[in-house]
Amino acid sequence: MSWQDTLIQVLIILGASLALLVALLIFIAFILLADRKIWAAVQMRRGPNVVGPFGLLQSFADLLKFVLKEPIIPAGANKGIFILAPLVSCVLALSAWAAIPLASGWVIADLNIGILYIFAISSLGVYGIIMAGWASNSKYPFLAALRSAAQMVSYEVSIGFVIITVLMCAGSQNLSAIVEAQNGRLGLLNWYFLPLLPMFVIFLVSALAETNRPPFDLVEAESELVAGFMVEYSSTPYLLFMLGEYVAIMTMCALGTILFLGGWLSPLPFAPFTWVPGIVWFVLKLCFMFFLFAMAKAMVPRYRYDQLMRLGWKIFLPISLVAVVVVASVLHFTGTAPQ
Amino acid sequence: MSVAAVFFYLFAGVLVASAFMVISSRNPVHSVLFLILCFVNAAGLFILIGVEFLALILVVVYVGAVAVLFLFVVMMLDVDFVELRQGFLQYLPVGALVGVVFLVELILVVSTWATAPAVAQFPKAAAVGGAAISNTKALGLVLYTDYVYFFEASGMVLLVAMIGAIVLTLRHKVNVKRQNVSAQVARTPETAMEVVKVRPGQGI
Amino acid sequence: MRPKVRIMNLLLQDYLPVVIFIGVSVVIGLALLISPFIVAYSSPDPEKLSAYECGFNAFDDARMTFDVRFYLVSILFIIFDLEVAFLFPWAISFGGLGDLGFWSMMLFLGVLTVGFIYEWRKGALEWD
Amino acid sequence: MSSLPPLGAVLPEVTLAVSAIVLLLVGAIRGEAAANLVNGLAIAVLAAAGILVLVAPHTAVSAFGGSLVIDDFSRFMKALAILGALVSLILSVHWLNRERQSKFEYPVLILIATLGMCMLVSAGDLIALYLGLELMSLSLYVVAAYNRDSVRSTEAGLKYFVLGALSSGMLLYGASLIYGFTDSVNFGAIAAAATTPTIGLVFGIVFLFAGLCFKVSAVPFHMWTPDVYEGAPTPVTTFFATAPKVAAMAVFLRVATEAFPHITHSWQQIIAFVSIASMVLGAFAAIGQRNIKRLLAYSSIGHMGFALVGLAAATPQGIRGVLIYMAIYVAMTLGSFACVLAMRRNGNAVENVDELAGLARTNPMMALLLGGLMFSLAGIPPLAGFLAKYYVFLAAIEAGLYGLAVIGVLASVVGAYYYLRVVKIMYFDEPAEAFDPMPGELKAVLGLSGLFTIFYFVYPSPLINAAGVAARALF
Repeated sequence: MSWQDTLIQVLIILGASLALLVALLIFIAFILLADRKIWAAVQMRRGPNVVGPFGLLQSFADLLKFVLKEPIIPAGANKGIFILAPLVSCVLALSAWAAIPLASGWVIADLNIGILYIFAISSLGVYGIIMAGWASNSKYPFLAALRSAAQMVSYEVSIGFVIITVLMCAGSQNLSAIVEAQNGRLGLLNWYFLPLLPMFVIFLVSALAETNRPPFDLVEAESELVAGFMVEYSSTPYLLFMLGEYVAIMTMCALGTILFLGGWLSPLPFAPFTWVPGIVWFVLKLCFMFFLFAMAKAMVPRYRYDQLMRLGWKIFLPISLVAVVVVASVLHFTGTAPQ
Repeated sequence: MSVAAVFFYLFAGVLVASAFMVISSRNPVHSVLFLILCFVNAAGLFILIGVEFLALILVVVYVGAVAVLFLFVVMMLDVDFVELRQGFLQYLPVGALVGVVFLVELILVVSTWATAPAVAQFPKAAAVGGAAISNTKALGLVLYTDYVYFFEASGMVLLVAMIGAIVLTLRHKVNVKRQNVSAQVARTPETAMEVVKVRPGQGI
Repeated sequence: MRPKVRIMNLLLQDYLPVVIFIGVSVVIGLALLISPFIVAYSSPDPEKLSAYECGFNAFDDARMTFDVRFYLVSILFIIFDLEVAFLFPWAISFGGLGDLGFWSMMLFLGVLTVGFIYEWRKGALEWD
Repeated sequence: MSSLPPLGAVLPEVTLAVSAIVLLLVGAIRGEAAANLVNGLAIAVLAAAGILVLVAPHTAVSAFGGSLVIDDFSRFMKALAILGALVSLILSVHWLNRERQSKFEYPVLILIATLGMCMLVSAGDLIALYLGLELMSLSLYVVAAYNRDSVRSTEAGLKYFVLGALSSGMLLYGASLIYGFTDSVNFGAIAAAATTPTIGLVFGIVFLFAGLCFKVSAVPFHMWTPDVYEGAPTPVTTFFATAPKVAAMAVFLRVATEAFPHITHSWQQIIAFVSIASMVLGAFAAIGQRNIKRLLAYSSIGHMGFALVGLAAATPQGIRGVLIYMAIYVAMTLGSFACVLAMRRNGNAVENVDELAGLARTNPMMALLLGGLMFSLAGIPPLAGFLAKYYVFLAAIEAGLYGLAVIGVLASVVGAYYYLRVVKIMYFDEPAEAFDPMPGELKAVLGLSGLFTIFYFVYPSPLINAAGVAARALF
């Protein structure tokens, strides 16, 4: 391969990455709005409705506002880490998307072990919060960092076991292969959410805890910790945290879509539906997953910390561990394990 | 220079530099952060020699779990690190000696590299099964059958780690009210309530 | 040497995009991070720069020692994380492992389940 | 794909592993009240495992693709290690109950450590060696810091852990160098590839041996020994002084003779140096010690030096000498620690050597046996300790290592001073208050060990023959 070829290849990847990131960020702008609108609708309010038609441009106005705010770095903070924390948080969340296939072949890097890559990236998400909590040198962020580290770490184990059950059914760690393994004549009945329904539920709830979403948002529980680890942040550093949080939520939605809802596959495997491009199905499923997240936020009261830990360690961990054994036994003794 | 070589020198250079920063930075939190950088670059080197599974496991386990614990410890322990460093200089000669020994050794090892014929055959071990099969799968095919002894032994090591962690750290607080969820759920109106007829002027 | 070089290139082709993607996201993040320092209005003030408290100055350093339980949770997490790490290669290859591969993992999980029961009974999983 | 390995040959290991897990479960379900039950069961299990080792057929078996080797050598050393673990567990029951430190985790950890020792003794490649070593060490780190309310015990655990982790790192570094230069982890394959001592290989050996020296507490890596012996609860120290030493010494012998038989001269000098340094330091540093546990720590450093003299000879006679030495060392150490455990006054443990003053009058039997043990540790003929030294020095002289033998004899003369000082304190000093009465199991262990060391010379051949058979399995 000559260097010109390499250069062209690099430029193509660069373009694709930029396109994906911009698309993702714009999508998240609307997802943010949707979050607020759903929340408002459940409480019989209108939600943002001033900027643009139906408030559609609200998120862009917010972006502008954040950029024009004064960035404050507290005097007692460790400046380097204080600034680094939001960047780490946001970049880590974004980088998971390099391995997520949006449709057949639509992926920046089709890794052999894509699922492990995403698992690894999501296990790093805790760093942004710990760094912010410590660097702020203030009580509330510090407590929030502690809480969040223990919380994220606790639920990661269950997510790991849930992923294992899917891998056993699919026999591959490649995300595209996992989607293809759910392809069959029965359409949506072939997807893993049906045989692995308890795992899907555990995944959903753990994903809420892993991304610090309500009802597990103890990290920023405003009645106890003001705003948690973000108390001392303002302007775009704060924005980057918010962005990172929502990107992580979308990553979890995408992961759920790929693992349990057949990724880009059409739910009904016959003619008019299979003409629809895969990306459309993927985005629709993503929106469905996020709708579940948003409804959980709107409807479920916040957990207490000991309840949260109990749920993670004493309920989800044993259930998912048993599920690994059950799924393995079924596959092994019926001889249906993928070779 | 190929792309792989560029990345090799990038990862190796950053790895060595951050390893140096781990021991030389004044703030222990910075040390741990540089240690994390070390791990990540080591993972990069793993990818360059073709063992992507180990690379990502390094990230998951060391960066995602072990380093979190390190960070916990150094961030949250209320230790005056400046004071701790006072004793640093008196160990410097010993440390320097060990360092020199390692350096000499590395030079010797590198200089005799070519004289060890076995080393040239090394890649056969790195690529079990060739490119047709992913190396996670290649690992899985031998780890649980041919190397079952080591596998179960590591299970025992993990069990000891669990016991050790609990024996050494777990303390039971007294005077803490704990929630007994099953007892709460099992409550029925019959067990929880008592209907008492109160006559006027008498109380209960 | 042939197979090694091929694998290396294959892997590089897989991972080069990841590196580039991360690079692009760093650029976007940095752009966002730096922009307010350039464009935003700024008037520093000692009150703004002090740590958030309920109307008084902080009594002491915010970093304090805390319950050993947090350490315990993260140690237990490391152990279970390793368990998951051991499960990954098994999960994708166990179709070809036969009975020995299946039962060796069941034994491994059994040993760790005993450890889990031990933790549970000792009350290490309770939070108070 | 390999089928299921032969489980019959590894029955002792399987017994230990399964019963450790079951006992943990019993303890977890029955709670703290189960401590004594679990203790008793663990003692029974160790006895059963020891019997299983002894009655196993005398054939060499290699399981799991050569990772686990069962031969006469491993049988001998396993029996010895299990004996050490068994007796130290018996000795600990009373002490732990008195100090209110009885927990069911303790016997479980001892069982798992013993399992690690068995794996270590039987290790046929570097990976099995490392895993066995870690399984053993990890359990030992925990039991060293077992009394977590005592600053000394936690400090001992921490020191042992930090230095132990460092030594494991060195061992791994050495092992990876050896793997890099020989392209194999199996001892037999390493021996086939390591025909000439390339410099990288020699460095690998140095680092591997450094890690092993730490575990046997031989001199440049002995620093942890006195502190850990002193800080750890005394029953734990008893355990530390016996079983792990045997296991580490066993793997030391096996690696040296099975993996590097063609390049003997390049590691012989290392062993000779370590051996001389340990003997000399053990002899001189013990002189100033007042704490009996520290004294015994330096004593054990010196004894490891003497044992390594046999390895330095690198002949079957030398290895036989080491095996005899280790067997007698274990017997003497268990007896001495039974005395240390019996040093309780008004319910409190005392550890100063001067507390033994006038023991001859307050407890003449204990004084007599302890005196015998001290004479034996010093190597006074015709006691067992003398014969142990005799066989290793003989092997060294036969191998032409005259200097080593001479230094060894000189070091044992110096060492005799502090052992005899203990005897002098017991017999010629003003009597202190009597100790609390000695529990029965301590009496039994002290009696057996004392009688063994004093009357061993009457009928030495069974041990010597067994050691000879075991040593030949390595060549």
